[in-house]
Amino acid sequence: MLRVESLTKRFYGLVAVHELSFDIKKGEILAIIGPNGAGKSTVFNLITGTLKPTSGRIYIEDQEITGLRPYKVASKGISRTFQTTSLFDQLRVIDNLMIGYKWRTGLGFWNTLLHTPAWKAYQTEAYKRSMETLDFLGLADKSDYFVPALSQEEQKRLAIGIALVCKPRILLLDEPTGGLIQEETERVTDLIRRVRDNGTTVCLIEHKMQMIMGLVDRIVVLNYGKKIADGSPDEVKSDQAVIQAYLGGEVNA
Amino acid sequence: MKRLKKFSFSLVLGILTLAFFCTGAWAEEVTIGFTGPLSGPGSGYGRDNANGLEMAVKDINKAGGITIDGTNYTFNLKTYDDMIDPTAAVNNARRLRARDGARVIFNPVFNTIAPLMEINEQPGSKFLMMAYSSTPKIDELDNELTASIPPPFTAYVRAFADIAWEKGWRKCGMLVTLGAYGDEWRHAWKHHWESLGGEITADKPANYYTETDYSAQLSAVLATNPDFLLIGGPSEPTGLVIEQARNLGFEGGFVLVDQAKMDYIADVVFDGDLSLMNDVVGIAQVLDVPTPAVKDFNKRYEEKFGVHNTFEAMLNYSALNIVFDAMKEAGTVTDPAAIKAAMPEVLPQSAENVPTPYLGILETKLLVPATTGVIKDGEYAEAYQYLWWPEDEDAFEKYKKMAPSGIETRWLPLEGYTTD
Amino acid sequence: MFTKPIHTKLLYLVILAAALLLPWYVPDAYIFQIVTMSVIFAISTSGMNLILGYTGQVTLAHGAFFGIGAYGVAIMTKAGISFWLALPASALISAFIGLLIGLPTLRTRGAYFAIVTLCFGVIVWIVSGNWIELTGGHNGIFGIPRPSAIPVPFFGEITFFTQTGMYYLSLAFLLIVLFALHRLVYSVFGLTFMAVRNNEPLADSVGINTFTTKLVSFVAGNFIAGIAGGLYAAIIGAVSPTAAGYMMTFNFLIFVILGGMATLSGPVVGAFAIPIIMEFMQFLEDFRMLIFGALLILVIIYFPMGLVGGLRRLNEKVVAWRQRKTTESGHASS
Amino acid sequence: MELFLQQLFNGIMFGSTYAIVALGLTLVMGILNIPNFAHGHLYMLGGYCLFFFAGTLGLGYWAGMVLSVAALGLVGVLMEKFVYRPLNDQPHINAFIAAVGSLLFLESFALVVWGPQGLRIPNPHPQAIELLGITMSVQRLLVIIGAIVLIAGLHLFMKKTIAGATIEAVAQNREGAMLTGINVNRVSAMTFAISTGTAAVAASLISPIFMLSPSMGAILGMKAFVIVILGGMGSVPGAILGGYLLGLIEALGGGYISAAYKDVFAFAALILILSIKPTGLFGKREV
Repeated sequence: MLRVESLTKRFYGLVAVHELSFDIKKGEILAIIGPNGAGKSTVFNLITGTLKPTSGRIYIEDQEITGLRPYKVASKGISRTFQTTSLFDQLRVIDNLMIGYKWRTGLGFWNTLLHTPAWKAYQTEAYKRSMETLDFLGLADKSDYFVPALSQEEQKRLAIGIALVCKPRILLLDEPTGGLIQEETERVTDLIRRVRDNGTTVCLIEHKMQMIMGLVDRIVVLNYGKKIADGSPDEVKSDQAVIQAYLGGEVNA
Repeated sequence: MKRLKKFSFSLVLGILTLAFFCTGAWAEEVTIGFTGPLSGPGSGYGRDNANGLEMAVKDINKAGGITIDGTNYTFNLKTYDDMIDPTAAVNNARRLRARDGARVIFNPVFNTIAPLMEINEQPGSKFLMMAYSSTPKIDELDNELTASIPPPFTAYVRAFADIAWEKGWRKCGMLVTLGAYGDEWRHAWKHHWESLGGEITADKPANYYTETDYSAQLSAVLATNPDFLLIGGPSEPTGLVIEQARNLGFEGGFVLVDQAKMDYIADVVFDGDLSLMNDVVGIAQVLDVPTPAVKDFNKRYEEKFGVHNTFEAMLNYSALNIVFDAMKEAGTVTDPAAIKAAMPEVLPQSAENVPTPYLGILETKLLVPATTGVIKDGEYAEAYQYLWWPEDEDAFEKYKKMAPSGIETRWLPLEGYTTD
Repeated sequence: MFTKPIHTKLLYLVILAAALLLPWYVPDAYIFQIVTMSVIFAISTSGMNLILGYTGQVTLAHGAFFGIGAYGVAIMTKAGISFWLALPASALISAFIGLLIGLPTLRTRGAYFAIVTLCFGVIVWIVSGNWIELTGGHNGIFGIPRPSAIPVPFFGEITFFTQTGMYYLSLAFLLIVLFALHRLVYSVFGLTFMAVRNNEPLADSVGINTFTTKLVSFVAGNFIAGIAGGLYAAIIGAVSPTAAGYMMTFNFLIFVILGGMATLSGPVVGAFAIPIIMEFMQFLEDFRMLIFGALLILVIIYFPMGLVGGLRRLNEKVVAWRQRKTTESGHASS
Repeated sequence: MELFLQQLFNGIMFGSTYAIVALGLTLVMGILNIPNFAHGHLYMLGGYCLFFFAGTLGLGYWAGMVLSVAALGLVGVLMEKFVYRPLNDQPHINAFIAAVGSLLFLESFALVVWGPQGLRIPNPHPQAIELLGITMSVQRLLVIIGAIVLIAGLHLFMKKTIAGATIEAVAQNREGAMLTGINVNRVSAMTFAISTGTAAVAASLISPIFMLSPSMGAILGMKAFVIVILGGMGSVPGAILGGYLLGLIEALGGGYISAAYKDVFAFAALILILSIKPTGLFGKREV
């Protein structure tokens, strides 16, 4: 579904991602793991257009999206979340979601100003879809809350919701459970599973191995910007290169 | 407590009644309005104007005000700051008219005079616009309730050119201020000087309001070897231009546009030292008009305000006196149209009463000589008053008799402004 | 989803009625003048608020666009074009120049954008003072004709020679502008402005073209400034470079910030409150700007959200506190 | 040729003033993130302080200059503490409003105390030197030399002293500096004092050539702002280079280009440059 071909990114001579190729298959949950500084977030930034690759190509269903601006990439059906929970924290919960849905609608300057019938339809549609998503996230009763009034876990869910509201084909999650305790992590994991079950392909970056092992279908392991392993959780767990990269540490944990 | 209040109230009432019967007439206070720049750039100029008005109000009150039909009127001056902002000027004028009851309002900047002339003829809130503005643009606005106080600046253009030509100067380098006034001056001077047969070697304007160093422009202008420089804007920076030109080795003459005052520059910039100001032509120093009225005004003015006396102050002083006389003549202090209509009746003013007597009025222009002076050999050497409105010799002789004596009077009719 | 509580609506209704009936109870021409000017400034300030408050782009060229509108109307009406044509045309010119300037300058952010727009403002100011053939130089353009009368069936016609006529003219435009802004701001489209202000990278990643959003906001804001400028020209009757000067921008900025950024009522409150306070301070004479400067600093320190913003923040805090309380009790019971 | 050399000299002299003023401004803007739009008015106040100490009190030019710098340093400390520090956690635009308030305050303060008419500080060095056919007054030479000395001194201070090092540390990472035990507030106050002090030096050097007026700082302040943004906020070399560049452009241009439009060219160039390089010539690159 999403294909990355020999992607390379250099920052001032420093190679962050080197000749990376992998693909994400429709309907799966893929995890990208690797030690700190392995270039995981950079890969996300390259896919979504936040950074421009030095070389290499990115395709979604055979359509090239290399180097497109982030908002263009989003409109191809690729949504993402950020490592640090990134929300519109000056706005209400429902507003956050409606912003996320906007590009799907024709809510432009003129029809907003003139309140055209199309505007009305779109606006209702955006609201309906946002409420649906809130229901899905379990935040429906908090739609009028301001973001700072939410708990950390709720904020994490909302961040996923913002990415999810526009019904993306692929959802890229950057550490969706970072900073959460065990119980909260499980709830978010459950949410991610339900997202996949609803038909959205998921790709995530995560550190919590235990969570990944139980959740994902496939793992891509990066080290120093290079792919060192690609396979099912069990295959990866027993891969020598991976164990070496982690110094035998976390993988077994 | 309540009784005390009642008591004091009746006491005040009693005193007031007593006062009324003793004077035998109502004493009323009439407000004269002023709005102009009292802070920010141009505030020095604004204050010169307002100070002249303040002197006039003080003097008329000291003389017991004016009496019309048995009613005695005294005056007070209300000044508001508009920072040359049209919005503020209109607000101030509305306030002066509506709150303070002013029927006569002074303003010294064309940018604010123009919007005021949009509202001074509105029914129900009419006022007489006393405009201290020398630009002929003011004549483009058709407005009955306006009188302009200074001579049109073109009168000075003619007068200064007359003297410069007489001195044998031919090549002129120009370094005048930017701005409405400077632009008009430059244009008019260029036109006139070239029509006389003179030459403009360079025209490098500079913004006198925002800049302090003119050596760049000066170096460029002086490289063309002019006989004299036409310079000027506000007095202080004009002084700096003279200093910097002399420092660059320039030994020719200067003609100062009428905004810059040579005596002010000499005193404020050069601390009274005239050595750098040789061959300067411009508006005469205040004391070049050798009448007792000027001497007296000058002395009292500098005592009262602690700043240098200027023609702005004296012209405003004299103009306000026209208003007082016209009120008396018209028999009203509230009808601006009647006051304006009475002005020709009270002119000319006498040189004994006011420092710069007005000799007549031509539609909206109050007629006053353009007084021009020259500094030579370290002293104020020559001074002339130019009459710019007499249309023929007879008229000139007539007005010459009215004008202050003791200073050479010249005739230089100005096209479009002549009368008998 | 974007509705206001009933008591707020009532308050607005009362204010609207008070505004419409003003000519019947205004004490004198002086107050009338200040109010009318405040209405015009409120229009312009609302436009600035769209750019600065809602979209978070600190524009310091607003006075310039106000000036472009003012000169536009002045030049066109002097050339004999009807005011009713000249006003929208000038606003469009203002918006178009905004587009041309926005295209390169909106690439910069924060303080850089502020200074670039300030520079543009200064350029407009200088050009308006020196392009004598077009703008009349520093003398400006004066004797601008009043708007021609509008014929009304069965009623005669509405004229614009009196203060009342001028007032209603400006008020009508203020209401139209506020109505339009209300539609924009309280909509999904309007949310994108706030999204850009609040979190540009996130907005970008959820499919919002942040550059276009900023540009639309900038152009629309400048269109509004152009309208206000055009009205100013017609009402003051003379336009000089002051109308395009950076002090005009600073005034608008002060109105927006002290009134309350990113609220529709804030700029209006600011545009009314500050000039009125300034007029009250006239008695201070020489000390007026001294005290005003100090006051400005104090107010910005103690009311950083402005007048309306302060009230709103208070309201939000109460709401958030209530929400948290219900959340907590909800947790406790489950 | 002589004309060109004369203009070059004028440009360097004026560029020196711009460089010092912009230098002070770039310190507070880059290091403290304070858009101190009132910087030009502090320069104006420096000039009036010199007038007060050297003229009114008659203490002489050099003593007056030292006292003026000290007085302005104190004003800087007070301003940082009472105006800008309370605004630390608020949006920059609020600090900008406070700056506008400050400049209104300072300008009317000068107006109330010293009046609107121009004031003259007696020129301590009225002599002139002729060299290569150009005229240089001693005071103008002094401006150029003074600027060089000040820039060199400031450079040594920043690089060789601990106080200077702490300023750099705060500039690079405010939170980090706080964690290592640097008193950030004190550094802020010190930076501000240096910034206002340099403005007083500039005013003291140049005001004997010109006249003092309450609004003399407005345009200079704006130009300094433009220089700082052009050079990149917080960039010291950017400010110095930008200052000299603007001085030279104005002097050489003032003789040749239209005086009315010369600022238009300068500001248009800035818009153009920032459109291409959105963080200035020497600015930190955005990540």
